[in-house]
Amino acid sequence: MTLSVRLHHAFAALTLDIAFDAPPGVTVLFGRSGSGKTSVADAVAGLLRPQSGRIAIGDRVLCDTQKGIWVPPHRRRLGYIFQQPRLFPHLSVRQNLTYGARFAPPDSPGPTLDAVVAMLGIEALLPRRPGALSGGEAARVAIGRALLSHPALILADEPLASLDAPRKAEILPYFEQLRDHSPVPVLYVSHSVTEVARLATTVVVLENGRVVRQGPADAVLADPQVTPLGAGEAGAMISATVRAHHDDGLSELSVGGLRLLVPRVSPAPGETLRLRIAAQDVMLATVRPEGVSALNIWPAVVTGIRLGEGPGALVQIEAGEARLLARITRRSVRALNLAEGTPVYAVLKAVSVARGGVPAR
Amino acid sequence: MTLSVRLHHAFAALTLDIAFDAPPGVTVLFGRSGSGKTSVADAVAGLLRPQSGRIAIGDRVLCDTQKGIWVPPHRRRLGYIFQQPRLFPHLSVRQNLTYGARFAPPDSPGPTLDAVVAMLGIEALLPRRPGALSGGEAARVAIGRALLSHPALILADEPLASLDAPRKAEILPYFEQLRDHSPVPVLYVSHSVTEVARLATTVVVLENGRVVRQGPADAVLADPQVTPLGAGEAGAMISATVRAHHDDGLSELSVGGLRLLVPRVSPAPGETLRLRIAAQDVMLATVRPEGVSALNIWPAVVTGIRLGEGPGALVQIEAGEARLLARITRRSVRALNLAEGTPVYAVLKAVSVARGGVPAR
Amino acid sequence: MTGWLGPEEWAAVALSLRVAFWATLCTLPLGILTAHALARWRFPGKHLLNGIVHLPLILPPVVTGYLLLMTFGTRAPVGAALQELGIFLAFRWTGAALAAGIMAFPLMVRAIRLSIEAVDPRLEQAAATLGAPRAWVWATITLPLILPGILAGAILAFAKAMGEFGATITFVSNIPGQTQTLPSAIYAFLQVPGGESAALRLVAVSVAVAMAALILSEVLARRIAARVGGA
Amino acid sequence: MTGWLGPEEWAAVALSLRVAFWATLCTLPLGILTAHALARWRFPGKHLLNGIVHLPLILPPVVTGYLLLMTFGTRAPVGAALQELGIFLAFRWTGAALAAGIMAFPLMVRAIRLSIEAVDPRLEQAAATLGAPRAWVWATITLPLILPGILAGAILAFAKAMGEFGATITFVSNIPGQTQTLPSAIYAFLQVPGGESAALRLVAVSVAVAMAALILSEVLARRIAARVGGA
Amino acid sequence: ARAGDVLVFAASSLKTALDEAAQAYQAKTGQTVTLSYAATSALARQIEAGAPADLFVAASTDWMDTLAAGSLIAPDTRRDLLGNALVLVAPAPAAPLALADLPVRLGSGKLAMALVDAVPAGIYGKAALTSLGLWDTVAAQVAQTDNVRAALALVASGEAPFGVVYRTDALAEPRVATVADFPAASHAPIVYPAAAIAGRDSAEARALLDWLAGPEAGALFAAQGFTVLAE
Ligand SMILES: Nc1ncnc2c1ncn2[C@@H]1O[C@H](COP(=O)(O)OP(=O)(O)OP(=O)(O)O)[C@@H](O)[C@H]1O
Ligand SMILES: Nc1ncnc2c1ncn2[C@@H]1O[C@H](COP(=O)(O)OP(=O)(O)OP(=O)(O)O)[C@@H](O)[C@H]1O
Ligand SMILES: [Mg+2]
Ligand SMILES: [Mg+2]
Repeated sequence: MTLSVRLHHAFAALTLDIAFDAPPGVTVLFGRSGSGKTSVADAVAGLLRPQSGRIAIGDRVLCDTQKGIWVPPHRRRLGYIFQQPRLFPHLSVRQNLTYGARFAPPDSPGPTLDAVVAMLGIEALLPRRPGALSGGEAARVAIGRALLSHPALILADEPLASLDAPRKAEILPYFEQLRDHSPVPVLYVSHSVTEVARLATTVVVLENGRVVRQGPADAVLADPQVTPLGAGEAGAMISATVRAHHDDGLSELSVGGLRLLVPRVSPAPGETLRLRIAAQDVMLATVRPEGVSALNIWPAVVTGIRLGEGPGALVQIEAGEARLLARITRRSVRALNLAEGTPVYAVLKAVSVARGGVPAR
Repeated sequence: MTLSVRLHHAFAALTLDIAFDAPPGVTVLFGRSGSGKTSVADAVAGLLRPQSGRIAIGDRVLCDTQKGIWVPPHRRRLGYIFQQPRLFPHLSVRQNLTYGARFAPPDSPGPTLDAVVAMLGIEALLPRRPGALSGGEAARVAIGRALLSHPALILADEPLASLDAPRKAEILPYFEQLRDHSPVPVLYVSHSVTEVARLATTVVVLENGRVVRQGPADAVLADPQVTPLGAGEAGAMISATVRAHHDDGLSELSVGGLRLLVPRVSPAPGETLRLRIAAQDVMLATVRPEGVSALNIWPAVVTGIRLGEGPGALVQIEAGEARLLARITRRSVRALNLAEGTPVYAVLKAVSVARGGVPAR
Repeated sequence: MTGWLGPEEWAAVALSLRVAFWATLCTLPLGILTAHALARWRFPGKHLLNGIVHLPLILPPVVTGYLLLMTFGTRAPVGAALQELGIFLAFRWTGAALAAGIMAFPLMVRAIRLSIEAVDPRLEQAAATLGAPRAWVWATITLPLILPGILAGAILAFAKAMGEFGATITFVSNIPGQTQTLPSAIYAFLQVPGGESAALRLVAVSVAVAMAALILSEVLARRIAARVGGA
Repeated sequence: MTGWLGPEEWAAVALSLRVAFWATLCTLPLGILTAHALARWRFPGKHLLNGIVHLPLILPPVVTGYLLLMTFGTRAPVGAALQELGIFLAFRWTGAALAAGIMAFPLMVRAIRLSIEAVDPRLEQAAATLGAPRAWVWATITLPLILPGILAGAILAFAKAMGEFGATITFVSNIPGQTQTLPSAIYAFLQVPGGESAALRLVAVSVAVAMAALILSEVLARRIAARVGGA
Repeated sequence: ARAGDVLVFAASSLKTALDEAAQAYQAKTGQTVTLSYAATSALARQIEAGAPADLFVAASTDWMDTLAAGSLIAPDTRRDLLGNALVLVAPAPAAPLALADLPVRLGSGKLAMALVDAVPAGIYGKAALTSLGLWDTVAAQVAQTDNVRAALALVASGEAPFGVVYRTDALAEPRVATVADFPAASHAPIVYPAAAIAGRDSAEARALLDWLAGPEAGALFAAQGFTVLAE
């Protein structure tokens, strides 16, 4: 089911003018602080009534100002993880978590209380009231509360921002699994490129209340034009098929015929998955390196070079069918005499591949 | 001035038992959600009255339960950036920002309103009330409000958690400058290793209300024992001296005699700085690689190998006087026949060195 | 008179308690509804409603008593209709409760309204996104959060009902054992020279009862606050 | 009588306004202080203070008036002492204001107390960490945030003061032009057969004044709410 | 009151009569007369507390006796000014009735009276019914009000089928009819004593008191249904 959002709404200081479609999977709303991400989520949730617009999930219209359709929030069947936790102060953590359960249709698919509590590590908090929870504890309870209402659409507004890295690493796979194995669309607001790269099926980039770029995650993230968002963020998304799982904890993937070794991934042999290869993690060599710790060395050819303002350069290469980005110095471009068409070797450390790695550094 | 904290306080679910000293500079409180970071900051601010303990800045005692000394919060002269913004809803953003100014001693050093507003990019928000600010906007105003009270001690509880990467990149240098050029000690709570690596003079690691590790940032972060905190987080801190700034945007540093090229850093030639080299960004080779884009290839020797549970291994090496960590696969350890004493080459991409890069990925 | 208080006086104490209790209890739902309407809804005539709610405060109690008599008397249309339904007010303790309830109404409404205005609507929104229909949100989120205000409103109303005199005596008069509340009895004693000491005994009883109710409400309020405040 | 209201009646209107205004204004600081103490402080005798505050609600107004007369009468010790200081209360409009203020006090305190209890102490903490001493925090953070409650308390007190009758007439009597407030005048008319229409006119004036005050307070409250609510 | 003005404290049931008399006196002499009406008990207590009244006209003798015992009135000025009679009223129109039939005619209805132990009209009424041998049969059905005017209103509104009120009240209320007169001997004489306050018995006050006891005022009072007692 596709979530389709068209809306226009003028605040005093910002005018929202939004149009995007979120296909099944995880659609990440990406953009700077104040660009309108939360407002879009509010409109989808029915907490902001746009001056004009239309919002629909599949053919279920939630809001159509022209036809005068307005579905109130409680009939939208969504799980909204708010930017601030908004826990109910008078209910215990357990009661907060189960608040939405009674409204979920009895046959609606979704996780159990035990599963969510275990994933979020909040067993010990269940009998407590939210008043004295730590920031991260409250954030986790808020995630659980939204998931346990078994929603037909999940809105997650920076759900992991206040969590530590190990905790993030425990929760992110849940969203991946939602994306891969559940029909529930997820609208996910995030500032973290790692999260975007790991989760996004679709990326919608907002700027000043407008959509400036939207599309499949690979396309948006592989585009060097996205660099303005932050130099460290360039990278490419590639699709890979699992070949085998080796005993030493590595998985062997095939990327358009090329072999890629990465730390163990969950899909079974034969299944495909998406990987993000950060431009910073790709090294180029004109001579095939020998005796190096990097396990993946691919023959490739340079297809484009983009020199930035600073000391860096972004080199686009093609290895087999995969297109990768490599961030190296201008000095190396000169030293290695790189130009369009130069044959090179792309060197990738197995531990650097983002998927299965740890999201935040 | 050194902040010295000794405190004992039992909550229903957690007992704090804390002792650490924060020398001038930035002391980062690091630890998982619910480990007691905010509670420690509250105690230093005077918002939590510990059951027993002593807190002092230099020889100014803020709290000493034995001697019955208790300085109320408003006489502690601190700037507390709370985990949740806590802006005053009835005051404009400008009034929020200037609220503490009148209580600062007239000669107290600190930034001007204009400087803070420019750094935080909140010019347009000044006349507004906080009610309808976005999450990141409110967080920025809260930072400004604390800084503008010209405090003698700054407490920052995850100040950048809800900000986008470019915004973080704009604000982080301000804290670096505080650390390097101001006598004001900063107690900084963060989950982000990038922030910790860039900012920390001292790191205090909390677990379940106890200090499990504390010391200079290089020592704590270079220690492989810190890995439990998250596989992606291993790395080493090294000290480097600036040799020269090259025209192509690279700076040449010297690390114990070895040459290191990195994207331009701000210190002038002759000055020293601290860098973090993530274990993931270090590649090892037994043969000196030729024709590679990596600019930094150091001869080194393996001084330790730690095999983890998974496919990875953490290799400690010494290059000149510098001790680095490299995260590679067990398979490579075997393939390259690495053992203690093996001479290797450490390959570092210039663009991978964290400092000067973009903090969050 | 036997013992400290005579039987008639005990009857007055018991009646006052009954009147105050029922006056508070029965007006509470309407008080909550009115407070909610004034705090949250927008409708034409809101100012009028607000004015009417405050009327018993503004009017001398005697006037309120007369108005009650003219509305709920046996010959008055509303009163007659109620009698058809088996609800008898005139010269009954029920009428005293009605008078006390009406006199206490503005106090109750204000207290509850203030608490409703203090509830963070974002919590109610959160509940709505979880699928809770409005009435359910109200019952499980709003209501528990305004309990301190409801309690404050109820205790104010109870205290007022214990002390109400002018409207009550005008409406249901003073029939010992049936409509003679404590304040009526106290008033009667004060009308005759030398009645002060007898009045004082009743005042003491009145104060003791109200004090007990107040302390009870404070203890309850503290519990509620602790529940909401966390820990 | 000239025109719609006679001069004596106009005097009663003017006096009632003056009494209600000053009663509200002068009790406001004490009301705020008391509310703050009850909401925030812990001290022995808190229950007692709470009880005393509610006393005027519990006691029949005649009793309150009687106690006032016993305390502040020209021959009573306190009243005599105050007279030495040039403060005359008995049988003056100032006494009417005192009576009205005391009767309205519990309503005012409750409203303000509820708002104080609704203030998020974390905001006050934030102000303290910025260096603001307690009194400054109170004046710049707490006070603005409880303004709606203060307004509610003040308007309740004003309305109550406009309608107060029993304690006033008992304490300062019913002297036209000096202590005859609207409710006293209404009462006097209602004591004689045929006085209803005159009473009704005064009731209308009373209601009109109170309504105007109510609407004004609602408008003000909405402004304050908009200021605090954001945008 | 300005020097030379005369301030009269008078029982509220005298309002109509005294207002007219005062107006006439003022028109004739130019002397300003101010009248403060309240319950006799309240006024008496105020005089005890030092009220600035010059003359006191009470509705019963007991409070005047109390003041006299306290030397608060100028003894030589005390006189019984007016008399009144007690009647049985029913909602108009109604046929006359023998008092002995009252219990039967009353049925299960209420007999409206002022407080029978506290307010003069009630005290007289109870005495009269007792001496007629009727009290014990009707006692349980007596609805007492805080003043005789409220009792009259209960009858006028049809709430109570019968009421015991003063003749003056019955005459002025068109909605009630007098159905029986109580024999003057059945109760203590109904008198309205008047006196000047000790120490305030100025020439002006004495002049007014004399005039009130004179034939001119007497005519006005008689027109209202009072018995003029003074010579
Ligand atoms: N007043 C309190 N009463 C009871 N427990 C408390 C109180 N304050 C904090 N705690 C508990 O103490 C623990 C530490 O809380 P604290 O807020 O210091 O954590 P934190 O390290 O800041 O976590 P986070 O990173 O999630 O913000 C938490 O489990 C919290 O629930
Ligand atoms: N109700 C409102 N009235 C006026 N302005 C508003 C309102 N709600 C949001 N805004 C403004 O619209 C802009 C977008 O707000 P929004 O909360 O959607 O930002 P965001 O993208 O979620 O930012 P962040 O990453 O900081 O949370 C902000 O500048 C905000 O101040
Ligand atoms: Mg947001
Ligand atoms: Mg915290």
